[in-house]
Amino acid sequence: MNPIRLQIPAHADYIDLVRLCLYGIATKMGFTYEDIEDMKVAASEACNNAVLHGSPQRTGVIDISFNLSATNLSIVVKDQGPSFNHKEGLEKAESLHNKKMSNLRSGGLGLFLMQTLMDKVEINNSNGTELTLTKFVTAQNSLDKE
Amino acid sequence: MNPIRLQIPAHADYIDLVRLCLYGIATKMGFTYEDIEDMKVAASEACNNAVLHGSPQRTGVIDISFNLSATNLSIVVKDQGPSFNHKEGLEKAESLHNKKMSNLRSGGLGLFLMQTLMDKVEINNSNGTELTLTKFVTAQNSLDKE
Amino acid sequence: MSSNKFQIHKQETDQDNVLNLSGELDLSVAPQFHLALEPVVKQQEKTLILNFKDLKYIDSTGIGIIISVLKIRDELQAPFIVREIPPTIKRLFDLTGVSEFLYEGKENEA
Amino acid sequence: MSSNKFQIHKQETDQDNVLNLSGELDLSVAPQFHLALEPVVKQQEKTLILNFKDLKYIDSTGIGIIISVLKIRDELQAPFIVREIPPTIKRLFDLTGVSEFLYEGKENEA
Ligand SMILES: Nc1ncnc2c1ncn2[C@@H]1O[C@H](COP(=O)(O)OP(=O)(O)O)[C@@H](O)[C@H]1O
Ligand SMILES: Nc1ncnc2c1ncn2[C@@H]1O[C@H](COP(=O)(O)OP(=O)(O)O)[C@@H](O)[C@H]1O
Repeated sequence: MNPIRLQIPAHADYIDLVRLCLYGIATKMGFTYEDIEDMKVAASEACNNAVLHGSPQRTGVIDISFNLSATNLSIVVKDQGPSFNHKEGLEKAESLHNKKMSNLRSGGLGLFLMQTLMDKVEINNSNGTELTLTKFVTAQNSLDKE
Repeated sequence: MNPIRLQIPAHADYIDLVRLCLYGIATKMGFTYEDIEDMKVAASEACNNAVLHGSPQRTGVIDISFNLSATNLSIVVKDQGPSFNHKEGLEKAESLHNKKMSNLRSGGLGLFLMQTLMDKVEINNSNGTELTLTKFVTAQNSLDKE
Repeated sequence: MSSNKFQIHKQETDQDNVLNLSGELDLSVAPQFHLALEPVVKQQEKTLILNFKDLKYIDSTGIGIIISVLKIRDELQAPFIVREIPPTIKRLFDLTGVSEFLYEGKENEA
Repeated sequence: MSSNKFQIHKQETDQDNVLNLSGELDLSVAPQFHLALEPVVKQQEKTLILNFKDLKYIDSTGIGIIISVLKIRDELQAPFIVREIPPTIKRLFDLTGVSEFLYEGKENEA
């Protein structure tokens, strides 16, 4: 099936539209409430990064596509910004567990949350940043076919 | 500002996503509840027609774009289907008022509703159908600038 | 897809067939509405009642189906009543003019 | 844009500064949250209380701001309490580990 595509200006004000669309799509697919909340946060983290790091002039756009299948939903978030060391970023992403107060940073939780909340996180950095977030529909709530 | 774009498969199942997005956008712009409800119906009518008349094989997609300005919202609904006599369609669109029961048809209210619920309806039929629905933000609820 | 966006709850008595509609009645659920109407729309001896109390959305798809019900009931000279129409939906019924053809019944009335 | 997606309701007593958060705390409203914190985050003599009861959404933007509050209050050795965290938000606090640094106070406790 054709994916559902959403394009928003690369500005924080429009990220809630991504959550709204995602909510509509994920509800249709039979995801649980908890899975939907997890995906909303993960997709927002990807969009936050696209706005903050992927749009140097904040004049660009962010392309989001939702790829539905019977078993999973893949959310692709694409910006036109500079590349970064995403392998290291994904590997080093970590929580605050076992840290000292003095070592806490107020940033750096985005990639960690995406990895924790989704089943799969892939980054393609060849031309802007293309981040793919995948979540499987769990057995008890799998897609009802029409 | 760049418009917000949404692309859905040309299938009735996805039209509610257009309403969801529209709701999010119109709320941000400060439209009243009643105006939002009106736009939801008008945009759905345009999408219904794109699905029913504008996608002969039902394999295509529908492109929706939301053009925001301080004074109005324009919703453009585009399909790749055949052209039709849209001038006549718009002019002849009418309600059921003063009709006899035996003359009622169960179709043909879409263009009428779009014209009644929106401030402006334009159709460009040069390449598929591109329908533009415009609603002005009324004075008392005009866009709060940041 | 299982979005449960539209539900029809049917109540049957000796006199009436009541369909209570809830959720969003749009193009995607038109087949579901047709299917629910099919066994009752031609039952002349019972009053057909559509209750709109919990309906959140309707457009020309749903209005078109109501018009087809109107015409069938009119031809059969069989009673057809609508009930508890929310303001946003009433507005669309008024604008399209379908209101003029609908008989709005109160609860406890058939 | 006026979406009122996030609101902060402030209550001030002799002992406490309470910020009641509601709606969606995301990147777009981070400046609004910073602005509300600014006059209270360095008041050592009062307990700073964040009440999350009506907060519907948070992500790393909001959690990052909470971490910065934690660090400022820790350095000042000033009391900081969080209250009534809804389950979906608690889950994110636990997953990120920020929970370990938060002191959850009950109502009637400062
Ligand atoms: N879309 C992107 N474009 C460019 N750099 C990015 C992008 N996403 C993430 N990064 C880089 O990866 C780092 C870690 O991201 P993240 O874990 O989300 O934390 P944060 O954004 O708070 O720093 C960012 O600081 C940034 O350098
Ligand atoms: N996107 C479209 N592509 C092709 N034809 C269209 C399109 N939209 C409308 N039409 C034509 O205009 C007619 C009137 O449309 P409308 O008033 O919405 O009523 P209905 O769709 O119920 O017939 C349709 O029957 C169709 O022939």
